[in-house]
This record gives sequence, structure tokens and C-alpha cells, in this order.
Amino acid sequence: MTFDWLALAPVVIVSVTAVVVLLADAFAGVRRWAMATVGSIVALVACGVVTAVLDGDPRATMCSQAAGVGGVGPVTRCSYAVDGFTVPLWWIVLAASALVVLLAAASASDLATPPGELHFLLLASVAGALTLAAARDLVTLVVALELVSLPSIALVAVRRGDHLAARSAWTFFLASVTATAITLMGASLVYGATGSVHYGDIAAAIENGALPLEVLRTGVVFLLAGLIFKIGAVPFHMWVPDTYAGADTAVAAYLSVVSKTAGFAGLLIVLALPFEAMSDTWSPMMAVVAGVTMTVGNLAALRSSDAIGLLAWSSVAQAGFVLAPVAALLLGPAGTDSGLYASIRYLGIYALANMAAFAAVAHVRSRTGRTDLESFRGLLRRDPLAGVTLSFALLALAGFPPAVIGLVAKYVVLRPVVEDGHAVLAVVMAVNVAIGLAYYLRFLVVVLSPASVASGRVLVVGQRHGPRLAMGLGLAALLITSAWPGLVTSVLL
Amino acid sequence: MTELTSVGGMPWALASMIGLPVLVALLVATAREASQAARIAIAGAGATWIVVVVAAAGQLGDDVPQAGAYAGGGEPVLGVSLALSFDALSAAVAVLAATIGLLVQVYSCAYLAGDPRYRSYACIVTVFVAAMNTVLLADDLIVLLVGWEVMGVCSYLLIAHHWELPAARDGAAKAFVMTRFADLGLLVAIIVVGASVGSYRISDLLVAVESGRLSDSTITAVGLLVLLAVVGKSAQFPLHTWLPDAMPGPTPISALIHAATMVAAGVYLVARLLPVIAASTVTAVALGLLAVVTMVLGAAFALAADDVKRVLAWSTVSQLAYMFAALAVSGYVAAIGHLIVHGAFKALLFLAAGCLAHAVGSTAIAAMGGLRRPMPWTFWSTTIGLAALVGLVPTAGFFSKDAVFGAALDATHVQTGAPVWLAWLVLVAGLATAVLTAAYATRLWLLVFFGAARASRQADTVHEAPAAMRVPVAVLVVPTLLLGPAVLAPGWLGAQAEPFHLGIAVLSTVLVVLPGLAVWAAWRPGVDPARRLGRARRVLARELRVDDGYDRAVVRPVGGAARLAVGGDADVVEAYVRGTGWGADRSSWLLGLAQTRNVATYVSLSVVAVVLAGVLLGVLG
Amino acid sequence: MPLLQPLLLSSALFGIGVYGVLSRRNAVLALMGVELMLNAVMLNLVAFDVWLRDSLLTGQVFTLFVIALAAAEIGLGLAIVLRLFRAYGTVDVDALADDRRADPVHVT
Amino acid sequence: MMSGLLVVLLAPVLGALAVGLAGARWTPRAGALVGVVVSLVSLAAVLVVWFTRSPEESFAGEVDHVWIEALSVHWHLGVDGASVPLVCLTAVLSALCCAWLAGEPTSLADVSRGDTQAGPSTHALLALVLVVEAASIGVFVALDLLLFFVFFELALVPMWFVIAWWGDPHDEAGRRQAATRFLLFTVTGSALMLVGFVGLAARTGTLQIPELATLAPGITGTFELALAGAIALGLAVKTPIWPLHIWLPDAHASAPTVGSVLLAGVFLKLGTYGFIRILVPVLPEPTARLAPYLAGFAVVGIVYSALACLRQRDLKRLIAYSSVGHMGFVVLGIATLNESGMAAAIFASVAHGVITGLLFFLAGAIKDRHGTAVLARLGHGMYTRAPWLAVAFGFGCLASLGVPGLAGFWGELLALRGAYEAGLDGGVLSRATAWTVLGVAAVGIALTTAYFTGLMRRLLQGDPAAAEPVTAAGTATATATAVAAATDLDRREAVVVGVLVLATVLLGLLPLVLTAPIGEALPWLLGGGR
Repeated sequence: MTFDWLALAPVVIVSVTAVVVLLADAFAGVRRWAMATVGSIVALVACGVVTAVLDGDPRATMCSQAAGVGGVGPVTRCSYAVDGFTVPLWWIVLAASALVVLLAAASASDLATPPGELHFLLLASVAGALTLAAARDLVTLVVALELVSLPSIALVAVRRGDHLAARSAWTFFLASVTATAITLMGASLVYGATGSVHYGDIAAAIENGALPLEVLRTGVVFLLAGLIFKIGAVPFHMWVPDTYAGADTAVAAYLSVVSKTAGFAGLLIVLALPFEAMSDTWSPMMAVVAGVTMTVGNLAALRSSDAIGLLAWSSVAQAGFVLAPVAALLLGPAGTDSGLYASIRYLGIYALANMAAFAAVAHVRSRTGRTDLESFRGLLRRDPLAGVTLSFALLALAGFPPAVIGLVAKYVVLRPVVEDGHAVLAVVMAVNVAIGLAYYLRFLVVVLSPASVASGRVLVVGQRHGPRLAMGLGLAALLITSAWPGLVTSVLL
Repeated sequence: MTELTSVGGMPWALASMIGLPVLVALLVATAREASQAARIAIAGAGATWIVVVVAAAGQLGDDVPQAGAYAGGGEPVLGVSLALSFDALSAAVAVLAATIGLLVQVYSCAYLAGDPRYRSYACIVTVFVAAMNTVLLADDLIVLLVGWEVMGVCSYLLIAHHWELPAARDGAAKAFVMTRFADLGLLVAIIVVGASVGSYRISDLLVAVESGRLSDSTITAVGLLVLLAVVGKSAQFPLHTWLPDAMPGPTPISALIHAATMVAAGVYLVARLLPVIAASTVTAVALGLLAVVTMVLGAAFALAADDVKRVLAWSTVSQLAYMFAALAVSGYVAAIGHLIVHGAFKALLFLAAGCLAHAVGSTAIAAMGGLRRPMPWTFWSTTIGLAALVGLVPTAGFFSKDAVFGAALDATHVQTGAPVWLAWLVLVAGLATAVLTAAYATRLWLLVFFGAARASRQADTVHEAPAAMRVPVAVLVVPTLLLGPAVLAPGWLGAQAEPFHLGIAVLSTVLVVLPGLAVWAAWRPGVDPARRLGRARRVLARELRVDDGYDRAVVRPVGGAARLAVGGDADVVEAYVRGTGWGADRSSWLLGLAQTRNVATYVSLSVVAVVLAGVLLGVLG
Repeated sequence: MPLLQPLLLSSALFGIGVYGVLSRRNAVLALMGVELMLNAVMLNLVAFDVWLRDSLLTGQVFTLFVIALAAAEIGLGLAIVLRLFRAYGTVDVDALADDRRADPVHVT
Repeated sequence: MMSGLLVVLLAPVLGALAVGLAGARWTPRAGALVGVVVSLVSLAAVLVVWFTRSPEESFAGEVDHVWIEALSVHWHLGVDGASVPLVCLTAVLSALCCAWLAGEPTSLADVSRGDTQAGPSTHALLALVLVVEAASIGVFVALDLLLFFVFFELALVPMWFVIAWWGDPHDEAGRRQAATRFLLFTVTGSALMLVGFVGLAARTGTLQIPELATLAPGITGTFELALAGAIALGLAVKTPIWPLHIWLPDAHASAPTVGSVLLAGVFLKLGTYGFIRILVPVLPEPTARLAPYLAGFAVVGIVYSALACLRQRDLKRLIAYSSVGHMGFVVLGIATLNESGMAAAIFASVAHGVITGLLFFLAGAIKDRHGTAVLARLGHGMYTRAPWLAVAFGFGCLASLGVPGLAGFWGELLALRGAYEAGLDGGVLSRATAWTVLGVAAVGIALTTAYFTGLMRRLLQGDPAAAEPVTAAGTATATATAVAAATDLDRREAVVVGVLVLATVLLGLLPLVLTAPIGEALPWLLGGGR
């Protein structure tokens, strides 16, 4: 059994750095935040380089000989692959994580959050996310899933002496482990029905047919539960606002982007590779989930008067939009994976806009200690960079020009849905675009409002450069991609 | 623009008939003070009169029209060409319009002396003349429609000249809405013509009708639609009610627009399109019947009206009906002849009424009486005018009315578009109307000029009108007396003239003298002969409550519908919108409630959902 | 060997576990419910592995992983329960829900 | 940058940036001047592009660069006889709006907002006006469906702010609600339209309108009918077609003067232009199947709006409702799918922009003077109080009710003609439908005359003695308002109004100015020229 270290490199780098950061933090006395931040950034950049190298030549490792199902001679099955699915997802994960690291610096010198632990957990979870995108058998999938979840749960709880953090962590934890347990049950059923955990074998087995279909279908449904939980789609959405509320802003950002991306990575690949042939089972289910999710998220956001809560619900709604083309996965007239890639592209654009929004929120929070919408009144005049970033990010999330990129994203997800003739879903999406605009606009108006209220107590925690840098990067990315949306669509395949 | 193409004649003259007044109007509008405006307006009207007369002189009696098409052709979408054509008919009416226009301008500068709004008044009058000339010259129906509606707008604005008086406001609005509604008929007719003939040129239309290219249904449709517009413009039954209510306008306006020109434009249009009307018996009969009803009704109403101008307005309605009746029986020359003559004497009568109002300060018959001595000029000219209205020898009215009767008589044995019974009907109704006309004319004459002066006013306040007002009235006496033979002059319209019918003449003279004498016999100073009518008088005075009918049948339903529409927006459509917003807000609130902060709730929901999905998709497939 | 009994047993275990998670107001008991669910999964895997006569023993390997995961989850879970107890002085989840301090999301 | 159309598009954008960034550093007058200049620049540019066109190409000044290759989206611009008039209209109206803002009295607005210096500045409003102009022009010159959609959406959020921040100073909640309703209605509609576009792209594999137009004959079927329905619905909300008009009166009534002008003059045209540029040329067969319903809703809207106007109590709401009627004629023209009808649609769009723009400017002037637009408070006899204002208003009313010889008439004539021709053999309407439509529309014209006459009678005429204008509470003292009410047009207003009056007369007397370019565009729009 050979190991392709280059393919494994990102995971290894991130994990090793995690440990290093933890130890360094334990022994170093001063400048612990700077160290942790820089170390993590360096690691992520290194991963970026490796990903760039890997881009374009698919590799697979951790392979094993297996007696093919149905007497088909011994075949090679690999548990870990870096291919056309993996690389774009990695890009999203790495970029978003880097911004999260910068954001985390917002709460630097806030003694409640220990830098070492924070970055260790962060990187550990990132390692999980990277693995998830490369997992090609159910065992790896489940392990990676847990590797993403458990550290992020800890991240929520990491703030010392905060009631809300503790309760949010508990909410997150219990919901997560239940979902995982269901997923595991599903995996076991699938294994039992198909006799293998390798995606390839499962797909082949389904092709051969002659399977206990009831068991298999139930297994698939259960298996998807844990992944749907991670992306915060209905019916696993209710933990999202509670958890975000209790978590540090950077952690909330992480949950809403990286861990969501990881969930989608698992979901998309599982649906695309092993269970492609069963699309008639899950396609309608996904359509329903997508429609309900975006509607619930948008409606709930309408009354939210808090920036974090609003973004939390919006992230639920956006998950619905990402999910929508999955319903049309592999069913385009050309038989292309249009749905899959549409999801990935939308995911990337969403990640960008959402990170920018969270960056601005984290910035304001570190200045004023508040996150209610009123604390953003007149932000544009008070703090132009934050104001512009937030407004543009909100417009991008709403899918409105001048944030053209958001509109392109809507177009991208709508196309396979319409192409596949899911008329109802298409109309639901159209209506949701309008509902979404309603609350994004509410936020936007506050930000642009000329009447600037005196923002309560002005506390300055952490050093400002991190969030500023994050906002700058996010804004720049949004502006450039709005001018040349082709960039995104070409980078993300 | 495509290049100017001109077909013979004097295109510059035709163009200037329209362009000159427009130019003058602009100058008047920008004039500094009233006196300057008056000078410009009068000079402009004079210049226009000269142009028209010069152009017309070469045209009367010549049956080859001169025409000019400007910016014609090449216009891809509308197919409109600014095409003018000037033949004997238009020449005759144009001279009438220009003459009365000039006289009215002169008259007005005295009549409206010191009126703060004189400038806008003079300006609109000038625009009106331009519009009238447009109607007369247009060979393209759409160009004609433009002039037609601009005339309506000018009439609207001028009726409302004293817009602080409710009566003026109401009359103006009523006139405008009624006529515009009728004009839509012309609009649709034009569309039908354009689609079936392929051109909007009147000449092309007539050619198409003669060549029989058009289906009968099309011809009938066009004819009836044109009729609708004409009935509205010329205040014929059943759209006759707006003209008397238009009388609150300044009296010179009543003379120019509501007696001589605009209302007569309906007659002109029918005459211009006579081949279309006559080609369909339905249209001809409809025209004839409407005319018959109108002429009798109008005369009857005039008999009971208690306001000088209202009497004259009703007599205008009934006199116009004469012309339509003549056209219905193909009395082309008779109709136009009567149009010209009527224009002259009716303008005279209105201007004289203006002198009376100027002197007495009101146009109510009750305010008058015994004005013969203080106002000799007005008395004599009015007398001649009324004689012409009645049709006494040797006034022009006698000849023109005789021509109308003659046309009807011919139609009873010569084959025309109209059936014979219609010709007889027209003849009988015409003679009956002559009787009524004689009656109300005499009544008016006696009540205004004879009897005792009203005690309400001192004799010294009554004075003859100033020269600027007297002279135009006097000038109009000339055509009123002498135009008669001209109407019967051979071929002046480029068409066969009516021969003189002695029998009819005698009959009609008798028929008008007797009722005149009867009224005189019935009259005592200070007693209205109409009293003798008894209850019929009240009925006629209320003008058969046609307006109440319209109010009940049109105005109120429309008001109700409007209330319905507003309510519909406010309660129905609005309700859906509000409902949606409310629903979204409530559901948002519910979703918020569902966030119990208790993870057990969340997990149980998820588990239930998953199990359901598992059962549904998994087991049941 | 027969497959039915172990599957029945595991389903029962799973159901009991779910019930525990949903119904227990005490956080620790809820954790035990999760444990039961995971045990059901392991039983499933082993049973299928044997029934399939899997040459790679995939099921049993998977089981080992699940055991590890379960351990990690319980570790983390107990840590959080500890935090809860420190913060609220109780591990009664309903009591937690009543605390509305600094709770910016819910505006109802 | 080699193409003039980019200049047309970029001039307002740069102007908006300049004014917005300069902010208070410039006087409002200077900012307004910049706005006027850039608008005139784009006007000149589009005229240059149009008159230097080459006859054999169906689009002038065409620009076509790949923008998003993965989605085959192009940066594709071009103008033809159908779009040039609308671009010119937009540029002119925007220039006039900027001129109007040169001396816009913001005092009333600030009073309601409590503190003056925290209130949104005139500069921001100018910038938004220019953004709206750029977006609208973009819609008119875009030849790529997605690009069209981008511009279509671009102007919405700015317009929300125009209404909600600079709108009716006496009713903050009302103007916010109106703005939001306008936005949500339009967005829902345009989202549906996007669905239609996506489907079209999925069906044909291209987003380029000219290319789609060449494929048009093949685009038939149920799926396509659904697409046409979605697109038509989206455009119908924007136009608006009855009964989707409910957002319009509130928005127009509570918008500031320039907002109302841009909404009525330019925004509604985005919808009709969508019909003209996309629905008819690209989906002719499905549109023909929708035509009778479109025509029906159009004429119902004409009568309905006229009836509603008869009982409006607010001047601006009345004008807004009259817009619904005029748009009804435009849609009627489109629904006939023949040359007259399409020409009517374009001509009526431009004419309505000019005339209703004029009316809204004057209504704004009146509202500035009285602090309210409620007819009961405006008194009577405006002829005596402010003669020129009143005369201009009367002129606007006459033009709007379609007096021949003024701009409003030709559109109605062509629309009715188109309806009649559509009922002949080979038309999209049955003979009965055509005559019905014709009759209902004619009744609508009569009612239009009725309510405009009523309005003039109530507002302009009447006994000036009884014309004591009741002031809106809290704006100014009775005497102040009375004085304001008695002031006639000032120079700025006179210039703006004069331009529009001249335009109305010009278009009325020389319709050729518009019909010539329209005539060139018709073959392409109706599939003949392809």
C-alpha cells in the first residue's frame, strides 16, 4: 500500500501545523497571537501552492485490491483521490480558512479566547474539511466528517466563561452527534446492502442490481442526514442560529463557510460517485429540501434584528440555493455534471461574499461590542472600508448588481434547474430571490444611512489589521469578480 | 423629410392659409399688452382674409381642384402625407370662415375691452382659424382630423373663457367630452379607410368608392362612423345638448365657432365625403332621419327658450339640420348654399345679441324689451337677420331655404341615393320647421325690441354699441341681403345649381307669414306669446330632459364604475398584497418561535423528518 | 449465520438511543443515548461483515473506527457538559433553554 | 473604448462617481451642471453612433466581447431604430432631472427628517439619478440577455433609495412602504423573467439576442410557451399591465419629483422595451399565443385606470394612474404583433415619457409650492395664481389625453390601427376580438378626456376667490404657503418645462422624427429582416 505524499500534503501540512501551533503557544510567552496567526496563514498558503501543483493532474492513493463485486476480477479501489471534484473545493476551503484566521485576530488580546487552542482546533477542522473533499469511501467520509465537526464544536465552546458559548456548544454538539449517528447507521446499511464501502464498488453493485433496494434506499437517506446537518439545511437547520449566536464571530464565519463547504463536498461527491444511478430516489428529495430550506431561511431572516442572526438565517437560505442544482445533478440534456459544478461555483461565490460580510461584522463587533443592526447605522460614513465591504457583500448575497457576481451565481444555479424542467423549484427560487432582497436591503439601508448614531461603548479588542486585511481582500475579490465574473467560473471549473 | 412635392396651383397660398394664422397666434401670445395684441390679431386676420380671397377667387366655379402634397410619401409607418387640396367647396367655406374671423377679431377688441385675458382669447381665436382652414384644405384624413380636434380644443378653451362662472366651466367640459367622444368615430373611420383603401387621401377614398373597390359593409361602416363624428360636432340629435350649454362663452365666439364655422364643419365633412354617404342607403337614411328629428326639435326648443343666445343656439341646431337633410337627399349645392348664408346671418344675429348684452348686461330675454329706440343699428340689422332666418323674400335665407326644399322635391321623383319616402319626410319636416322658425323668430323680435322697457333699468344706461361692434354687424347685413342669387348662380360650386321653384317659394312664404302674424296677434306688451303653449311650454323649456337621460344612462354609471375601480384597487388587489406581506411576517414570527433554544426540540424534529423520509423513499420507494 | 436477530437487536438499540437523546432532560443521560445509537451501528456493521463474509473485513475495520469516534465524541461531550455545569450550575437542558441572557438571535 | 456606445454608457457612470465622491465639496448647482453635461454627452454620443451607422448592419455601433466564456455571456451592445429614441429620451429626461435639482428646495424634506445635515444630500440624489440613467441606457443598448438583466436590476436598489429617502417628506412610513413594495414587486417579476432567460439559454445555447432572433422560427412548443409566459409576466410587472399595477401609484405618488419623472418616463419603458426587444423577436410564436390575453389586459387596464383617475384625490396619484392607461396602449400595440402596433409601442413609449415627465415636473412644482398634492388642498383658479404654470399644466393635460397635433396622439392612432389590422386576415386576433378591443380602447380615450377635463376644471379653472389653499400641517404657515402657491414658474422650472413642451409639439407636428428610425427597426423586430 503506497502513499502519494504530494496528494496527501495539504492534509499533512495542516495537521502538523496545528500541533506545532499548539505546542509553540504553550511554550512561547509573548506575541502568541501573531505567531499563531502567521503560522496558520503560512500553512494554508503552502497548501494553496500544493493545490496549484495538483490542479490538473488527478491522483489517487491509499488504494487496495478488492475482489470485484459479482466476480469481476480483482479491482483497485482507492480511498483518497485528488481530482476534478477535490481541487475546486480545496480552493474554497483554503481561501475561506485563511480569511477566518485573519478574522480570529479580531478577538486577539481578548483573554477569553486562547490563541493556541483556537488555531489548533481551526486547523484540525480544516484538515478534516480537506480530507472530506478527497474521501472516496464511506469510512474515510465518516472519519473526515467527525474530524470537521468535533474541533468546530470545541471552537464554539472555546471562549472561557461565556454562558451562551457553552449552551451553543451543547446545542451544536448534540445535534451533530445525533446526525453523525444516523449517518453511521446509514453507512452500515449501505455496506450491508452493497457489500462494500468503496464508492466504486457501491456504484458497480448498484449497476449490477439484485440488491435489497429498501435497505439501500433507507441507508442512503440516513447517510445523507449527517451531511445535510453540516450544511444546515432543513430539517437540520435549527441549530444554526443558536450556535452562531454563541460562537465568536470568526468561528461563526468558519461554520457558515468552511464547515458548510465540507458538508457540501461530502454530499456532492457521495451523490455523484456511488449513488449516481439512484438519482431518481434522491433527486426529488433534494429538490424538496432545497426549496424548503431557502424558503425557511429567508422567511426566518425577515424578522431578525441582529447581524449574526440575520447572516445565520441567510446562510441557511443560501444552502438551499447551493442545493437546488443538486436536484438536477447529472440530468442535464447534455448529460453533463452541470448541476454539480453549478453548486460548486455558487458555493465559491457564496463563500467569498459571506466571508466579506462576516469580516465587516467582526470588525464592527470588535469596535463596539455589539452586533444588533442598529449598531451598524451610518457605518459607511463612520468607517468607509467596512461600510463598502458590507454593502457590497450584502448585494452579492442578494444577487444584485453592482455586485454582478452574485447575480451570475443565481444564474448559474438556476440554469440546471430550469434546464432539467424543475418548474416548481425554479419559481420557488425566483420568489426567494425577492424575499432575500427584503432583509438584505433592510441591513443595507442601515449601513448606508446618513444618520450615524453614536455607537455605544467603544471597546477596541484585538489588533485591527487582521479584520481590515480580511475586508480588503474580500472586497477586492468581490469587485474584481464582479467586473470579470469569468474568473470565478474558470477557477472553479 | 422628403422633398416638397407640389401639384400645380399655388401651394404657397394654401400653406399660408394655415401657416399665417399660426404665426400670428405666436405673435399675439408674445405681445406685450392687450392693445398691441389686438392690432396684431386684426392685422393677421385681415392678411389671412386677403390670402383666402385671392386663392378662392381663382377657384370658385372651377371644378378642377388645385392641390399640393407636402412631405408626402416616404413616410414609412404612419402613411400620413401633408396633402392639401383646394376646390370650390373649400374655397367657399374658407371665405366664409376668414370673413367672419376677421369681423369677430374687430368686434372682440371692443367687446372684450379691458378683459385681462384678451390676449389668450385673441390667440386661441387665431389658432382656431388656422385649424378650420386645415380642415377645409386637408386632402389627408389624418391631417383633417388634426384640424378637426384642434378646433374642438379651441372651442373648449373659448367656451371656458369666463372660467370663474360655473356655467362656463360646465358647458366647456360638456362640449369637449361630448364632441371628443363623437370624434372617436372619425378616428376609427379613418383607420378603417386606411386599412381598406391603403391611403388616407380623401381623393383616393372617393376614387375607390366610385370604382366600387370597397365592400358595401366597409362603406356603410365608414359612413356611420363619420356620421357619429359629424352628429357630435354639429350638435345634431342625439348629441345636440352641448351647443346651448356652450353659450356662456363670449358672444363673438358663439358667432364664429358655434354658429358659422366649427359646427358647420360637420356639414362640410359630409359634403366632402358625400359619395361615401350616398353610396349606402343605410347611412343616407340615418342622416336624413337624424336631421329631420333635429330640425323640428331645435325649432321647438327655440320657441320656449328664455335667453336670446339660447334661442339662437337652438335655431342654429335646427338650421344645421336643414343642411344635413339636404345632403341626405343629395342636395349638395343647396346644403352648401344654406351653410354660407346661414353662416352670414347667424353670425350677424349673434354679434347683434352681443350688442344687446353689451347694452343690457345680460342675454336673458326677461331683461330686454323696448330696445328699438335706444339701439336702432342693432334693431334694424337684427330684423334683417331674423328675416333671413325665417326665409322672407328677398333675403338670402329665402333663396337658400328654397333650394333645400327644391332638392327634397327633386328627390321625390329623381333617383338619388335616398329613398323617396325620406325625401317627402324631409320636405314636410322642413316646411313644419319653417313654421316654427317663423314663430320663435317673431317672438324673439317682439320681446326684445318692442313693448315697455324693463323698469329694472334706467333709460340712460342703455346705449348703442361702440362702432367697433356696430360696424361688423352692419357689414354682415350685406351678404344677408344679397347672397341669395349667388347661391343659385349656375355652377359656382363646380356642380349643377338648383333651379328656383316658384311653387315651393310661395308655399313656404305663406307658411312663414301666417305663424308670424299669429304670434304677433298673441303678443301683448310684457306678455310672452309662448304662454299660449300652455303645458307644452314647460316641457319644451326643459328640452325633453334629454340631459337627465344622459345623466342617468351615462354619467352616474360611469361614476359608479369609477368608485368600483378605486374600491377594487383599495380592497381587492391591495388585499392580496397586504395579505402576502402579513403572511410572510407571521410565518417569520412562527419560525422564530420554533427556535426554543432547547436542542432536544431541534433533534426530535430532525429525527422525525429523517425517519419519514427513510420510510417514504426507502421502504415505499 | 442468521442476520435477522442482530439487526432487530441493533434497531431496538438505535431506537432506545434516539428516545434517550430526545427525552432525557439530563445532559449526561442524553450522551448515553448517543452511545446506544453508536453501539447499534457497530452491531450492524459486524453482523453485515460476518454475513457478507467480507474478505477485507471492512465491517470490522469500520467498527474500530466507530469505536474511536464514539470515544472522541463522549470526551468532547463530557467536556461541554462540564462547561455547562460551571456556567449554569445545572445539566438540565430545559433549564438552559430558559436562560435568555445575551441572546441576540431571537427577536420574537 | 473604440465604440461610441461605451461612451454613451460610461458618461453617466463617471458623472455619478464624480458627483458622489465630490459630495459637499461641490455646490449642488455644480453637481447638477456635471449631471446635465454628462447626460448631454451620452445623448450626443448616441446620436453620432446612430447617424454614422452603416445601412447594411441591423445594429449600429455594435460591440461584442466575450465576458463570461463558461456561460457564453457576451459584453454585447448595439442600437437600432427601436432603442435610439428611448436612449435619447432617457438622456434628455435625466439631464432635465439634474437641471431640476440645481435649485431643488430640500427644506421640506429636511424638516420632516428632523436634522438637516444628517439628511441625505442632493449630491447623493444626483448620483443616483445618473446611476439610474446609466442602467436604463444599458438596458436599451444591451444585446445579451444576461447583460440586459444586469442593467435591468441595476437601477432598482438606487430607485428604492430615491423614493424612500428623498420621497414625500410628510409621510416617512408611507414612502418607505411604497419604495419597498415597488422593489419587491419588480424583483419578483424580474426573477421570473430571469427564469425565462435561463430557460431560453438552455433551450438554444446562446444568450445573444440577434442570434436568438435568427433561431426564433424554431422556438415553439409548450416549454417555450412557459418561458414566454415567465418573461411576459416579469415584464408585465414592470410595465405595468393591469392588475399588476398596484405598486405604481404609491411609488409615483411618494417619490420625489425627479423620482416620479424617472419612474414614469424611463422605468416603465424598460418593461415595454423588453417586450419589443426580446419577447416579440425571439419568441414570436408563443407570443402570438399570448397576444389575445395581453391585448385584453391592456384595454381593461386602459378603462380601469381612466375610471380610477376619475376619483383620485391626489394629483400625483392621478398622473400615475394615467400612466397605467398609456402603458395599456403600448401593450395593446405590442399585442397586435404587426408593424403599426410595434411602431405604436415605441412611439407611445417615447411620447408618454415626454408628456408624463412634463406633468410630473409640473406636479412637483405645484407640490413644492403647496407642500401637498392633495387636490382638495390645492384650491382652484390656478390660472390666476400662477398663469404660466397653469397654462403649461393644461397643455400637458391636453397632450396626455391625446389631442391630435401633439405627441400623445400618434401612439394611440397607431395602436388602434394595429388592433384593427390584427383583426384582419393573417392577424393574431380574431375579428371579433379586434373590434371589441378597439371599442373598449375608444371608450378608454373618451374617459381619459373626461378625467383630464375634470382635473383642469378643478385645479386650473374655478373661482380664484374660493382658491384659498389649505396648507399641509407642519410645513409652513398659511401665509407662507399662500405666497409660495402664488409664485409662478422660476427660471429653472421654466427651462425644464419649456424643453418638454417643445418636444411634445415637435413630436406632434413632425412624427417623422420618430417614425423614420422606428420604420427602419420594424423589419428586424417582426422577423422580416432576418
